[in-house]
This record gives sequence, structure tokens and C-alpha cells, in this order.
Amino acid sequence: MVKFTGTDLVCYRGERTVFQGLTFGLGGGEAVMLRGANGSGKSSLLRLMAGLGRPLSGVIGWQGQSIADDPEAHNARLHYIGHHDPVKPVLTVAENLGFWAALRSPKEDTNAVMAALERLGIGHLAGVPGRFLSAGQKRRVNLARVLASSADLWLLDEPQTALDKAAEHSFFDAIAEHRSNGGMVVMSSHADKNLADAMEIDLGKFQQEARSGGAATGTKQEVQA
Amino acid sequence: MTGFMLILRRDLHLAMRQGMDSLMVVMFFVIAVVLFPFGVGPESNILARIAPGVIWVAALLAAMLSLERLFQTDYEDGSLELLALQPIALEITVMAKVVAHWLTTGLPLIVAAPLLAVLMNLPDEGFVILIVALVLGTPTLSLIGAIGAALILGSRRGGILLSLLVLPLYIPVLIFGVSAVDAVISGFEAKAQLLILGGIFFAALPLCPWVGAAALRQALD
Amino acid sequence: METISQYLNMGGHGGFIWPAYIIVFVVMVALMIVSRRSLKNAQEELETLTRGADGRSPDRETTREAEQ
Amino acid sequence: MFHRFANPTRFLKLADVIQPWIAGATLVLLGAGLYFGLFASPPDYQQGETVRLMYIHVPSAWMAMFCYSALAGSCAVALIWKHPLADLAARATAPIGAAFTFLALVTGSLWGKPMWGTWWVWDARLTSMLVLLFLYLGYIALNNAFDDPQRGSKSSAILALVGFVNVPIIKFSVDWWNTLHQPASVVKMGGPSIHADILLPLLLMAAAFTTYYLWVLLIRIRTEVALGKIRARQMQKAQTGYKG
Repeated sequence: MVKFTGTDLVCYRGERTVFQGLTFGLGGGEAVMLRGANGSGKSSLLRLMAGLGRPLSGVIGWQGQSIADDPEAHNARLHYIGHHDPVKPVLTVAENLGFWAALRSPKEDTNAVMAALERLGIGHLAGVPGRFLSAGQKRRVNLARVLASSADLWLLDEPQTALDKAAEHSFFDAIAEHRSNGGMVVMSSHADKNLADAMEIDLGKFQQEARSGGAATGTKQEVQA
Repeated sequence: MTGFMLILRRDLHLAMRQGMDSLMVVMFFVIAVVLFPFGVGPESNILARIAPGVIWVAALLAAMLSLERLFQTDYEDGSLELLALQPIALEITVMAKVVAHWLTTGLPLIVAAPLLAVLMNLPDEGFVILIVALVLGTPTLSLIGAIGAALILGSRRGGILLSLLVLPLYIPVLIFGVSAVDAVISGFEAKAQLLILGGIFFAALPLCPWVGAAALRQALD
Repeated sequence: METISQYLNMGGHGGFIWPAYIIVFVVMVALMIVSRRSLKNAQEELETLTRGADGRSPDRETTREAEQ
Repeated sequence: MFHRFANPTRFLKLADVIQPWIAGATLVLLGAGLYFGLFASPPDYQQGETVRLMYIHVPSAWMAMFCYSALAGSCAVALIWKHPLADLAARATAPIGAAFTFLALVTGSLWGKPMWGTWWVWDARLTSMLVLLFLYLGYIALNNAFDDPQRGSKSSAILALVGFVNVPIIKFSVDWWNTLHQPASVVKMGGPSIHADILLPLLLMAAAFTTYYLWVLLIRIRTEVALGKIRARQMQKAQTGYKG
């Protein structure tokens, strides 16, 4: 049953039409891989899905209701991994994750945080202040944030950057487990690593045709999940 | 614990760990006021005459100094983006940051103000009213300043720009803050000025977080 | 009819009235010139860009450029 | 490349049609205003010849406030209905408004010298005009402080609205501050009652300044549109490695 949908999206950022005519539909347990060259709008689409901006036209909906109507409710059901890893250098890893977990779930259970850290192999870093972490470790802490509290929809913008093989492997297991109990994932990634039977959206197809004399009309192509 | 308290606690925690912020603000406040006797001359009656104005202007500039950092660090390391994606209204996040800013700058200024009033030879009856006026005025400075801090996110030369944007909006608070102290010193009632200061504060209380959140949203767009 | 110099004197205030009118005139004309020149430069640059891109030079800037 | 919202061909056609008319009106009104103001009207019985300063000071002050309201209005339209032309109109209005505010201050101080003997008088109106100039400069600075012009327009639009809400509060507090520290200035800037002979040049000049504003506004908006197209084309080249 399709829950998360986007119809006829047009993204206009930085004075250019990033993509247009993009439609998608996502149900429980399904995953979408975003493909496309740099600047084709993968990150922009993920940000629109998270509600960090509004599409110029078109609607992103959750069970038929536009996410813009109730942003807080939409925020409650999603996790977003962006380009930055927000780890405060002055706070310890446990404090960093504890803060984000507490914001989402009223009851403060530190063992969920510890379990997430253990799962990504950085349990030993719990008491370490953020400034001592390497880029890879910060990325793991950020990914652990996703595991520490539950959310239906995972929006991951190139999660593997700065990850080594072991961490990548355990995170992909976590994704599979998340999907098995009904969660949804939208992921953009260059690596050839693909999620099991994931749908694909190639952003290149939704660009505006380069103007070469002809009228520039974007070809609308529906990818119905 | 509510989201508001969580964010407030974290920001105070960060400020404590970095410690120096509040101290630097108070140091600037003291130095700025101490410069005036060197400029204007040590005659106590002149100093007393300009004391309320000098203290208020210095407090205003000191409060504004630390505004740039209000959202900047979170904006740069991605925390702001994440805070916007939490199941808490962005307005509440802005309010928590404003309260944190006031506690780390407004309050220390108020604590340091009597010392500077002595330095500036402020008449005795002016001390209490100065504190009361500052208590009513500095929160408004933080509230309006939060809008400025949100507007300059991601711009070049944010600090200077922030002062150009925010100082004109500080003029009403400055005028009524100083005239409250002047009135009491010259033996009048300062009720009107304090009421207006309170009025401006209660108008700014709901409006500034709302506008600040709107500014943050388009900064993160 | 009063003489020209008497008129220019403006009852002793000529020294303030004429500079004011001159300043107002200069600022308004300067703003006009700056605006027109920036428009001309922008249009020229646009033309070189479009000619470079299309190989044909579009006619006046308000052509119905069939972007959309 | 140019999304249909942001391609104001309709506006450009309209601007081309009405601009010559506005230009003509400005020249005619300015000519009439100057003629009546400088030559055909008698000196004021009270202020003497300096009343002629009023013919440019008061219209400049009116235009300064008019442009700020126009700026705030177009910013509101830009934020609420997200119409890109409103952004361009706001960006085009600000420098004109700032110029008029500056002129109001200059002519005000030139008026103050013969009247009160000093170049600058902390009169309530002149002080409010000075603060208005800072609001303009703040808008222009914030507008150009970002690499992405969209970002600049959006945040400066919010600032313009915040400023617009604060103008009455600032005016009120400056008036209070002025009456507190200084008895009302001897000669009211606008004069007690505006005599018919004075009213005519005043209104003519005000009308001339308004049409002048529209004239420069159209030119500046067309510049912004052209600059937008240049950026779009450069983006186009960068994005698809256009083989020209």
C-alpha cells in the first residue's frame, strides 16, 4: 500500500529548474535508489522529501495528505542524513546522541543509544568528546543517531561517504532490518552497491532538455512504484 | 523533559563548556564604558549626566556582539538543519536559543551594570531603575537580535551586516531605557517608560520567534 | 523687474536654495544615468551570450524568447 | 532554463509601452514644478525665499516614505505569492528610495542652516528620516550579501517587513525623545497652513518625483530581468557543457 508519494514535482533552486515532472510512490518495506550526475538534484529531492524546502509546484504527500500541512508530524516519522555530521566537539558522543534521541522520544533510554553505537562498532567512543573523532567516526555517530530512535522513513544522502567496509556492511544490515519491519528508505548513492529489489529514479530523465533551438519542454516520465 | 528545555539545556551546556563567551561580553561592556571618562574627561557631573546613555549604548553593543554566533555554529555543522527536522516547532527552538543567549549575555550585563554605574558616577537613586530598565530591555535586544542572526546566515561578512540590520531596530528600546533612568534621576516617575519597555517586550516575545523561524526556514531551503 | 543678481540672491538665502536644487538635480540625473548604463551593459552582455550560444543574434531584447 | 514563472516577457512588453509616457510626464511635471516653484510664486510672508526649499525637501521626504512602503509591499507580495517580479521590483526600488531619503536629509539640513543656524538639527522628522536611511542601507546590504540572488531577495524581504512594522514605533519613540530633550522647533517644517501659491508647486514637484520614481523603477527592473537571464544562460552553459 503506497504511503509516501510525490506528484509532478518541480524543484526550482538557485535560479534554475533542477528537475521537473517527477512523480514517485513508496510503500511499506520498499526502497528507492536515486541515481544521476552531480547537480542533477538528488540532494534537492531528498531535502524536499524531508520538508526542508518547498517544491515550486507539485505535492509531496504522506497517505494522501501533503507534508507541508503538518511539518512536525512529518518530522516525527523521518530520519535524515545529510552531507554534514552534526557532532558537537565539546559534548561527548553519548551526550550528542542522547540529545537527539531525547528530542524524538520523551522517555530517555540510554541503552537504545548504546545499542546503536555498539551496532556500528563505536561503542567504545561513548565517553569521548566529539573533537577527537575522525570524519569516519563522526559519520558512524550520525548513522547511529538513526538507529537510536525509530522512524518510518529514512532519507539518506550518500550515507557511505567516509565509511569503511565493515561499517558500511553493518549499516546495510540495519537498513534491511528496518525495511523488514515495514520501514521505507530513499537513498542517493554513487557506489554501485544497490539495495535489494529497490526501485530506481534516474534524476537525469527529469532535467529540462538543453535548449537547442527547439522549445525546451521537460519530458514527463512517471516511475510508478 | 520538553524539547524547549532540552535545547536550552544543551545550549547552556555548550556555553558553559566554552565559558569564555559570557566573560568576553562583560569584558567588552566594561571596557567600552571605561573608555568614556578618557574621552569626555573625569569631571563627575559630566559623567553623571551621560552615565545612563553610555551604559545603555555599551550594553546594547555588547549584547549584539555575541548574536552572530547564535545560529552560526549550528548552521555550519548541520545541527540547525537537523533541529528543523525534529518534531518540535522551529519557533520553540528559536525561543530556546533566545533564552540561552539572554542568560549568557543579558544577565551578565545586568550583573555588571551597577559596577559601571559607580564608575560613571551615576546618582544613587539611578541604580535600581537602571537594573529594572535593563531587565525589561535586554530580552527585547536578544529577541530582535535573533531575527538579525537568522537573516545573515550564509552571508558574506555576517557580523558587520548584523549590526547594520539590528541597531536601527534597537533605537526604541535605547530611548525608553535611558529616559527611564534619566526620569528617576531628575526626580520624576519612570512608570510610563517602563510600561512602554514592557509593551515592546511583550510584542517582541511572540513575533520575533515566528519571524526568526521563517528566516531560518528560508535559510535552510 | 529686479535684476538677475538680485533674483539669484533670493533675499540673502540664495546660498542655500541654489545648492539644494543643484544637489537634487545632480543626484536624480546621476541615478538615471547609472540605471540606464547598467541596463545597456546587461543587454549587451546578454546579446553576446545569446549570439555566442545560438549562432544567430536575437533581435531586440524583448523577443518572445521561446524558453517556455 | 527559465521557468515559466520567472520569464516576464509580458512585463517587458508592458514596460516598453508605458515607459516613454512616464518619461514625458516626468519632464513636463518637473518643468512646471520648477517654473511655479522658482519663478512664478511669491516668497512666503513668514519664511521668505527659503520656502522654495520646501518644494524639493517635502516631496523628497514624501517619496522616501512612499518608496519604503512600495518596497515593503513588493516584499510582502514576493514572500506570500512568491512572484519573482515582486523580488525584482523590491530590489529596484531600494536604491531610489535611499536616494530620496538622502536628498530629504540634505535639503533638510540646507533648510536648517538659515532657519536655526546649524547644519544638523535633531528635529524629530529629520532624525526619523536618518533612521529610515539606515533601514534602506540595511536592506540593500543584506540584499547583496549572498551569492545566490534568490537567497538575498528572500532574507532582505523579511528584513523590509520587520523594518516596516518598526517604522511607526521608531517614529513614536523619536518624537517622545525629541519633545523630552528640546522644545518644539520654532518653525514647523511644513509651515502652519499651506497657502494656495505654495501648494501648487509642491504638488507638481511631488507628482514629478513620483513619475520619476516609476521611470527609474522600470529601467532598473528591466536591468534585473536581463541580469537574471544572463545568470540563467551562464548556468545553462555550466550545467550541460553547451556546445554553442
